[in-house]
Amino acid sequence: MKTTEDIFEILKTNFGESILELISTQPIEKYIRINNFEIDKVCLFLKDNEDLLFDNLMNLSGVDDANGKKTLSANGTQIISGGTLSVFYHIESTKYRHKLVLKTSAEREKPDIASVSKIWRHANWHEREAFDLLGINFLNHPDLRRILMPYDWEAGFPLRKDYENPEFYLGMKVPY
Amino acid sequence: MALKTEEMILNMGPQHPSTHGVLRLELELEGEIIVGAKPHIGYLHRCFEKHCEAMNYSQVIPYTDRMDYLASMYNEFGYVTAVEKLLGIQVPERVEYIRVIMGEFQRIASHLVAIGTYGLDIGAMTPFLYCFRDREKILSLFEQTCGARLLYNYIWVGGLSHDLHPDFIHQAKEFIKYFRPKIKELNDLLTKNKIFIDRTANVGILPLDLAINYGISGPNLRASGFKWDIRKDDPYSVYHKFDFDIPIGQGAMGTVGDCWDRYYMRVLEMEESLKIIEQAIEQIPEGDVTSAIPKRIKPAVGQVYSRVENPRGELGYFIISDGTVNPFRVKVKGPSFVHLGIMNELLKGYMIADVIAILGSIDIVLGEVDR
Amino acid sequence: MSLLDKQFSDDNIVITKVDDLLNWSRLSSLWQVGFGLACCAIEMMATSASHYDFDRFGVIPRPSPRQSDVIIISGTVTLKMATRIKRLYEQMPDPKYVISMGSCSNCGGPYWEHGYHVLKGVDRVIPVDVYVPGCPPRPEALLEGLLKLQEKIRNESLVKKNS
Amino acid sequence: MIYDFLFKITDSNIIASIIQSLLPLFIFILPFALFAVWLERKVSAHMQDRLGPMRVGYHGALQTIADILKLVQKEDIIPNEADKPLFNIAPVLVFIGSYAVFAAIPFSGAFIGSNIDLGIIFIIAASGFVVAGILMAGWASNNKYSLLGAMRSAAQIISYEIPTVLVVLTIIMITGTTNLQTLSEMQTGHFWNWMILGGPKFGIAKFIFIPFMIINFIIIYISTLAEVNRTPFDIPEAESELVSGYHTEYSGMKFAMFFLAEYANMFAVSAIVTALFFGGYQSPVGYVGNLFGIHWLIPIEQFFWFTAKGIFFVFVQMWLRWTLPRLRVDQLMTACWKYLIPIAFVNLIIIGLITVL
Repeated sequence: MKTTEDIFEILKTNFGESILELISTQPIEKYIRINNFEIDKVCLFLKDNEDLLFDNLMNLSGVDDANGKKTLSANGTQIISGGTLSVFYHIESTKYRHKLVLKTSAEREKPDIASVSKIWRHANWHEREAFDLLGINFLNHPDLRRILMPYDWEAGFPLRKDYENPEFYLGMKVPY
Repeated sequence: MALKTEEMILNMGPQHPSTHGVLRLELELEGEIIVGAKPHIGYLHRCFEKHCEAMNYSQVIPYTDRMDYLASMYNEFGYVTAVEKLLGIQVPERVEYIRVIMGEFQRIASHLVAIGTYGLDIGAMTPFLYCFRDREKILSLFEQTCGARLLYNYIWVGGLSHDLHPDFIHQAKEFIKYFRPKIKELNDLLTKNKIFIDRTANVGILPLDLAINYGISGPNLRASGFKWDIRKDDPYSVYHKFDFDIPIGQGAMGTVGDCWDRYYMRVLEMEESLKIIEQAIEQIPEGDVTSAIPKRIKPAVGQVYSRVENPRGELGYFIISDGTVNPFRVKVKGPSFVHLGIMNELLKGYMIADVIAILGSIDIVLGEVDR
Repeated sequence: MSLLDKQFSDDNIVITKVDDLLNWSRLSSLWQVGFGLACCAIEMMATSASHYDFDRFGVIPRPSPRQSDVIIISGTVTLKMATRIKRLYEQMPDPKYVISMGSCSNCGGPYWEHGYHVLKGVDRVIPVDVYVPGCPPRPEALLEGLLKLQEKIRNESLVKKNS
Repeated sequence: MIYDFLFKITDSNIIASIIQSLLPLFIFILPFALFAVWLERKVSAHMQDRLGPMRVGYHGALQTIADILKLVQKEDIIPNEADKPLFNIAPVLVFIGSYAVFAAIPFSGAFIGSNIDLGIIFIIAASGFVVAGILMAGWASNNKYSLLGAMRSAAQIISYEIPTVLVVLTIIMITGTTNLQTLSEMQTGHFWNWMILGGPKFGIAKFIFIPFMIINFIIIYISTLAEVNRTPFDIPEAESELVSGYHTEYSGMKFAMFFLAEYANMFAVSAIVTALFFGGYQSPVGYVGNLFGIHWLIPIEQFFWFTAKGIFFVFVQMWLRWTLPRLRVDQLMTACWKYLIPIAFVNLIIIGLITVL
């Protein structure tokens, strides 16, 4: 059973620069921020290290941080430019019973994040979902397609805060 | 010269009698043998997460109901647990007890549907109707308590919408007395049936290491032989006060982790749920169930991941609050979504008839897969 | 208007009797497509199970749309599913009927505002005969919907009036 | 008897035989199929704590009539991609196949559609028609589920013909006849003369036969169950796997033909089992007609006993259907080739030896 601080120290000694910071100011959950291109290596280490054994990915969720510059377009809709899209990883060890939260962020304009789908297999679908709804591009993902929305959906990524719904899809009226 | 043969692509669903809703499976067949399977989901994507961002915390509860519509009570339970953690409030003990009782009744109801439809998939019609008959009794209990049969909006943040009605305890006891022999009847009719065993034993074997790597949880993980139940291993609510067993797969009819084991886990879990309900209605304290409901839910900036043991497995809510009355982001980790991801691995090498058996034994609810 | 049409346009006793017989046969054997979408599908299953017993009215689920007369749209219709539902409806042989079960398929239900992937009402793709309100409708409500559909069929006629 | 009567009226043997061969269709098969569908729904409902059809007629007695009337009204869809001639012929062929069987079934001493000497062999041959029809339906529909269903069905029916024929052979060896009427006449008297209890000849051999006959009966009942695609062998139309198998694409009247053929078939195989093992149309306890000397009553009584026995076996089929799950296709083949056929063979040899001795 290790605390987040212990694990942060272990990661810091092993990966150095890739481990950005430990956020412990927020209530309830502390998390470690990690470089978006190194996240797969860090995760592999966390899973295979004898003392850590994080074998269970509880949840992987993409988030639109909406921290960019907000402007209004001509027809009154909000446009966000700049800022980041993030992914949270909640992992735990079924042997040692410790839990850890990781966060990694990428530029909104070029959201590339290394995929962990080879480490925990069901991350495959979670990442597809994050791609589908938020447009986060997972590098080295084996099968990055839309999963919930139709394959021919062209109106963008619905969970982004500045998403606008189209009027029609295949001739069917979408708004109420 | 060898004869060149071609694989046949068979589309199962979205409208198919046994895909349990609107799942579409693309099967590659060689004769009747499956060489590949691709699930296509999203036919019931109802934009739950978008709705959460537009509603306030208590308005989200009805939407959680509609996610896993066979275990609505438990979805609410999981959601309010997460929000209460975020708010840092304590709820009265009576409320926790009632939540546990309702949750366990819901678990029985959900397992009854799982077992019944599984029988239907294998070809036995009658157990399905018997299961629905018994489920109807649980639903009438729910209905008397909160007025709805399927989607309740009963468990609120900090409390409940209504207290138990005066006759509830008596009726619950009656139900337990009625239901115990019915489990035995079900075992005689289906579980121990030779044809049923032939169809399900040694089919769809899920090894433990693969199961953990794929994030399988709940009865499916336990059937693979791993004693892991969030009610015991990461306790929430008042589950630590009850004495119950966690059944794990023994491979009694074939190999550990086959369809029969997964099916039988659910039968055994119904017994355990009955035990929990019995203890809970003995111990339930008096009190007010609405006193701790906050007037306005406005958590501080922060985030929480909270999980409960849903009838199907680990149901997790990840909520980020930005300090306003609406959640900034709610992500649901639904067990069915995760479980469906393993289909390709599990189906290879089996026959078409086994697809039904395997899919049924995984027990998915499409509402939760697609959300 | 041809002679034949003219002769049939008034309430001929033979025509009405034949009408009654044919309508009776159609309304008392409405086979449904065994097809569920979402939450309402569970209530639909409960309706055909022991307690409520759809079979009393002659309704049995058929797995193939080719052999069924009524399709019960039981649940939220998403944009991805809408094209399939339309196709399913087209596969059914005439005369065919549609019961829209639940708020979601009537008008989008609770998803009407923010449901970017929800079709707000199945009547945007296929014609609906009977709307059953509720979220989800109780089995009794679905039975009532079926009775309403039977009433509608009872008043149908071989001969088109006012045409 | 009836043929003579018809011949007397019409004075033409062609018309007489046509009318005679059409009689079972109208006085028996169609009413029976209607009745059986209703019975099935009622039986299933009462097994499942339900009521079943209640609204049309007394306890839904007119339900099937409404169903058929409705099916007649339905649009007849022929899929664009289907092979049209085959698609149209298939249901007719299936219907003919199951109807032709009735020609040789002895309903009573006075009435048998066609009293051919090779009766039982004819029945087995005619039921082979059904396979061709099903294969045609599956192929012509141009639907993958139909094709899979048809393939399964063909494999299943052909495999299960073998144990059926082996059992029939043992009966032929004992009785020395293939004429069903002769066979039924042999089992006259009381129920201890039935083949299941060792046949009419009294002696030591009769008692040795009994266990083998019971095994034979079980084999033929199981394999006929498979031949008419009933649970636990309803794999070709397995609802939860193949939608509805070979008739997935059929609608309206063509579907009704499959539907009626299925129920007609159910009675046909029950009739075979009855004729071979349970005394055919013979009463188990003697006739009221004999008691009071009213001889014209006897054929009617015989008809009653035959249908009663047949419907009893149909009921058992329904009972099984609503109780048992369904087998998988390879398990089905295993059951046939590894168990039923060897057992039937051994039975055949032993009974052969006993009859020779």
